[in-house]
Amino acid sequence: MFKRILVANRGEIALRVIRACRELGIETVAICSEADRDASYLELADEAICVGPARAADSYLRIDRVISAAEIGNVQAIHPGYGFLSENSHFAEVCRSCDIGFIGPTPEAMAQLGDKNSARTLAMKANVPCVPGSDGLVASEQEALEVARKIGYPVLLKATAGGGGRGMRVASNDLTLQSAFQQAATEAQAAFGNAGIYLEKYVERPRHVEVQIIGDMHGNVVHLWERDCSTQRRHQKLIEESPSPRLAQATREAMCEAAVRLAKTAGYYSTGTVEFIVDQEGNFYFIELNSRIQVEHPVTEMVTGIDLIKAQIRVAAGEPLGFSQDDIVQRGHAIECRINAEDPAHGFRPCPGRIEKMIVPGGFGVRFDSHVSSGYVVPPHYDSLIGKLIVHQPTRREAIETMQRALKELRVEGVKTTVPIHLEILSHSAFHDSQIDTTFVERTLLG
Amino acid sequence: MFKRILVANRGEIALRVIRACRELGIETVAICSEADRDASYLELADEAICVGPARAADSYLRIDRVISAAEIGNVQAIHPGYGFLSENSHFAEVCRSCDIGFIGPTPEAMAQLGDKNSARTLAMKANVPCVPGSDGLVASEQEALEVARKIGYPVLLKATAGGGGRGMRVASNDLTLQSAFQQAATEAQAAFGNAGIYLEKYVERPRHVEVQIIGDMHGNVVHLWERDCSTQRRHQKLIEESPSPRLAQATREAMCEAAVRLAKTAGYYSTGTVEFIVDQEGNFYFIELNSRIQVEHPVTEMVTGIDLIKAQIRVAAGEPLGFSQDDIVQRGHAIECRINAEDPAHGFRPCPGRIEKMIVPGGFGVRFDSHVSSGYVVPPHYDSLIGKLIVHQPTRREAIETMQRALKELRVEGVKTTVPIHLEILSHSAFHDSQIDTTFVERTLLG
Amino acid sequence: MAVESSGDVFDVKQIRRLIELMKKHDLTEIDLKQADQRVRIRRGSDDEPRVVAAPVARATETAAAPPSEAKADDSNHVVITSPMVGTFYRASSPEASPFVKVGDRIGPESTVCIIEAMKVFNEIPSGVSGQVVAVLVENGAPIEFGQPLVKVDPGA
Amino acid sequence: MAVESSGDVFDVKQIRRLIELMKKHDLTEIDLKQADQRVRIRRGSDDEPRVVAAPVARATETAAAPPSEAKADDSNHVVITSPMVGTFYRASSPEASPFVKVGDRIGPESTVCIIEAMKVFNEIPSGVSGQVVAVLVENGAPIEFGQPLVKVDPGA
Repeated sequence: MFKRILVANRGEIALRVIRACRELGIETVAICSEADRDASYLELADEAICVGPARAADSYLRIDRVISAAEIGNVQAIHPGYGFLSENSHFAEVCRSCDIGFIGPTPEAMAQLGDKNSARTLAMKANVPCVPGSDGLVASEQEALEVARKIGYPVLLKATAGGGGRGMRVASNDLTLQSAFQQAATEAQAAFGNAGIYLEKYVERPRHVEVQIIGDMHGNVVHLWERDCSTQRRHQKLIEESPSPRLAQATREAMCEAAVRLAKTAGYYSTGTVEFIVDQEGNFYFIELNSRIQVEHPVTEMVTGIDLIKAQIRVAAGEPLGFSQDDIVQRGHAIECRINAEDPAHGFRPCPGRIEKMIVPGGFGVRFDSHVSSGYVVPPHYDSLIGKLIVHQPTRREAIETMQRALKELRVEGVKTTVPIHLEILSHSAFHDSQIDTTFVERTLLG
Repeated sequence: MFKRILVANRGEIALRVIRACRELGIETVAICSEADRDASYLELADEAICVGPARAADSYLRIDRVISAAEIGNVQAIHPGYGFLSENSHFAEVCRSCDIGFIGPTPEAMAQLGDKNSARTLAMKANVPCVPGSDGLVASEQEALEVARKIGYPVLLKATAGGGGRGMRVASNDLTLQSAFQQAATEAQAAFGNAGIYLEKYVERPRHVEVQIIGDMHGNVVHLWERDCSTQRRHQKLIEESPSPRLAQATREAMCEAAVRLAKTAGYYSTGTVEFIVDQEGNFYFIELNSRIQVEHPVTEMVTGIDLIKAQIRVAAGEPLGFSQDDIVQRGHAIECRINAEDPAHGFRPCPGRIEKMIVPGGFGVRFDSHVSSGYVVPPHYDSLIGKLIVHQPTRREAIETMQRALKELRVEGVKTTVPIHLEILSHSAFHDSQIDTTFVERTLLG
Repeated sequence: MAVESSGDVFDVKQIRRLIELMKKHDLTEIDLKQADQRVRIRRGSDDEPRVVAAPVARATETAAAPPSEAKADDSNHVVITSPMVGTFYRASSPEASPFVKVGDRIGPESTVCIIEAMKVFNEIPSGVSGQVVAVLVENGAPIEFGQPLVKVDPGA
Repeated sequence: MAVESSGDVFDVKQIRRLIELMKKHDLTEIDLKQADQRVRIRRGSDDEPRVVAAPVARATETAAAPPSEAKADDSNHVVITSPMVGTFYRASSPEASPFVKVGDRIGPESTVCIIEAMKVFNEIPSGVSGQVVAVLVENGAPIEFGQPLVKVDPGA
């Protein structure tokens, strides 16, 4: 097992890793930017090394400085957390070339899964359902029509070089497809200098369901069941829960097995998340595999009782998993709300500043993961997550009730938070009835 | 179900009850003394009524004022918490005569179990092992010798009117018994005006193991397994855990069944705790039944996943238990440390005052029940408990590791706390090996 | 809260409340005077040249100056508070006239109200002599321990 | 709490609480008077002449005491900080003499040390001209971003 590791991240996930290490008896070296220098969670690390100024590109994202910190910190491995360098396969390669352990999968697996096309190819090889679509680019309107008729309408036209919704068009019949194809190609050419267009089935009102997996270096891969992250605002997850409500048990099992097949096919170890969308008929389609720990991992920890960060560190040190698929049972229902320093009344704009006072909720079934306490200053340079409130109860209904009372207990003075929107969602009948898809928040609450 | 209840207590247990009620959708009226008027947890109640000055005898213990508060607060029932009026059967009777629900057992069951002699008689009737001893008072030295020879040395002489160790003597053979008998009787006469002495088997280095039970008004009684509270200082519990380590499974089951038998025999409902001592050979003996919720109830909640306060309120409202014995499984290992505002370096003297800053531990497997936050003033009038730190992990070893890291995370500035003694105990090899009895702390750490 | 502003200017709780008001309404200064009591709080940066002596001098002057009639009276009032929890009644029965009303002269033994607690009707004696300035609670209202009931001017 | 309104102006706990309130809420002044008792606290930079009552004057004088000579000089020094994370070397090799030592005159282009990061040896230029007053890091020590390395007196 490692004796000393570098925590190459900040905020709550840095604290989460430090906590796991303290329990495992592993010393930690934290990195920080100048903006985070005074954060109290750094006191829980054995050492803290400032790697640069506030701007992430000059500190947390600087591979050379992070590696230098690992060298002067004399660590055996680096935990990348989420975000920043966590899915940078080049960084994982540099670690390997410097003979520093990377607490994550191999750079090869990361690279392969990080590319949309190769990931899709892998998924098909592993017999994991993907959204039906064209086999690569569609060269002409005529080809688009043929594909669309084959997979059925509505279809989505996407620019191969695209992103952020630009160059995307939905078509629900031949007529709209014909006009959409030209528009999309023109827009893509203008925006990205690449008119390449591909086509896939458009899934209406999908649910976002993801499967937590973990594998070791000895070929064992297991899943830890699913999380439902359909409660989103502009593709940002707000609330995550496990189990996914209204998911047929057969679908749940099929998805989880598909996730494990994919990971095995990719030669994947460490923790990972296989993301799917589920359509209104209960069909599920692979989207991507995130080769890191996720923000919402505690939801899975609550229902399975397994500490994912500890397990992730253990397998990175070469230990076998230590549990088999049969050991992993989903017990009760867990919900997580992301508490962000944002102002829901003003378009969720970030609300950095000094937290004058914070009173944290507690009691039965409540877990609060946060690096923040009274007096903490939320820096304007990073994401606005100031805490994750997680509850665990025997039933979903009780979990909602506990989350509501815990949100009302949480007191944050000095900055605005997302607590009001969470309370609004949790009291909505559609949430109670689990009639949630990824468009719910914008459709119902912010429309 | 109740719509509105009075919380007739203060501090963390008042907050605990308020939390449960908020989840159940029950309104709460809190009482407070003048000393607690500004405590922030009162803001979580729907109403707070000041019932008297700081001194508990003039506020929290004043039955007339508590009942008046219930009347002007327009509540249907009173939750007494622990301590204060919680085991006062007269108070329960007054509630009944005023047609206010009492969230606890019947006054009759309380009275019967509150009296040492009738409780012992009940236990014997229920075939629950009691510490072998004289059948009531021993009239003469000769009789004492006969009983002692029958039950075997060492024996303990106790004043029937006694308390606090006065009038107590241990005798390990006939010779010491003869002199001890006269001394004990003389001392008892002088101290209590009653020379009555009884005799029981002296259990050396006992472990304190208690069984959590709950019953409803429909005759159902179940146990929620045991807690080990052997880590004590001067009969004050410091650390509680579940399961009890090194307890043979057959013994565990026999104790738990005995506890249920006793409760059924007593016509008991609500939550209760049956306390036993376990000798070095694994024999267990009934001590008493506490007819209330206990400080350490969260330990049981963690391993069983059952919210005891909610369950207690439900059965008080006449609802059936809603779970059977088979539903109650002990999962993993839970430990609780009582965080008191006391100074371990100076004989654990209470350390009231203003808590300038408090940072609360969090993360996987950690629960913190506390009414305290930065700026809270610990009043000098009540017990010094400022929080309960509870951890839950798959194994005892992991639970200890999590507790250690959580204790180190907890920051309380302004008052001294019991955190250092907890860290000392948790790092002691005897604690790791579960070689703990009720004399451990004084014998090993404070000697 | 009127209840808790007991008239002790050194009451930190009260000061805290004043500061919250200042912050909420963005006040830079609060200056409260009553008889020989004074509370003055200033906040925020203050760049204007100021003869600091002046306000202080004023303060001392104020203290020495004779306070306004009404306020001066006020500070000398005695507030009778509830010794128990219960329901407040101004009269012995719905038909009867109130025990006291504003302007009445009362002695220490005078009953000022009845508090019903647990079906027992407790007559609350004044404890002071003087003139009733205000009755602070509505008939039939629930009251908690320590709640102000009646204000008396002992000097009148 | 009785503690908080003791009426004793010399109650240190109470004063501490007031000061905390001032700091927390950015107050510049609190002035409390009651009968013959008075508590007045002012804080923050204040360049104005202060003619106030005796105890207050004493308090403010202390706060405004001029800094010592040494410290004034100190503030004119320029501290060269590390632009990266790595290992600090005073010389280009174990045998070579240090790039700079105390007393040396240096220019902006002068190399003051080498920082090794990821096997690359980076020469760190001074950036200022002046006289080296202190070398703040031991040879071979690990250094973080922004860590002070060398102190220079640009006026010397």
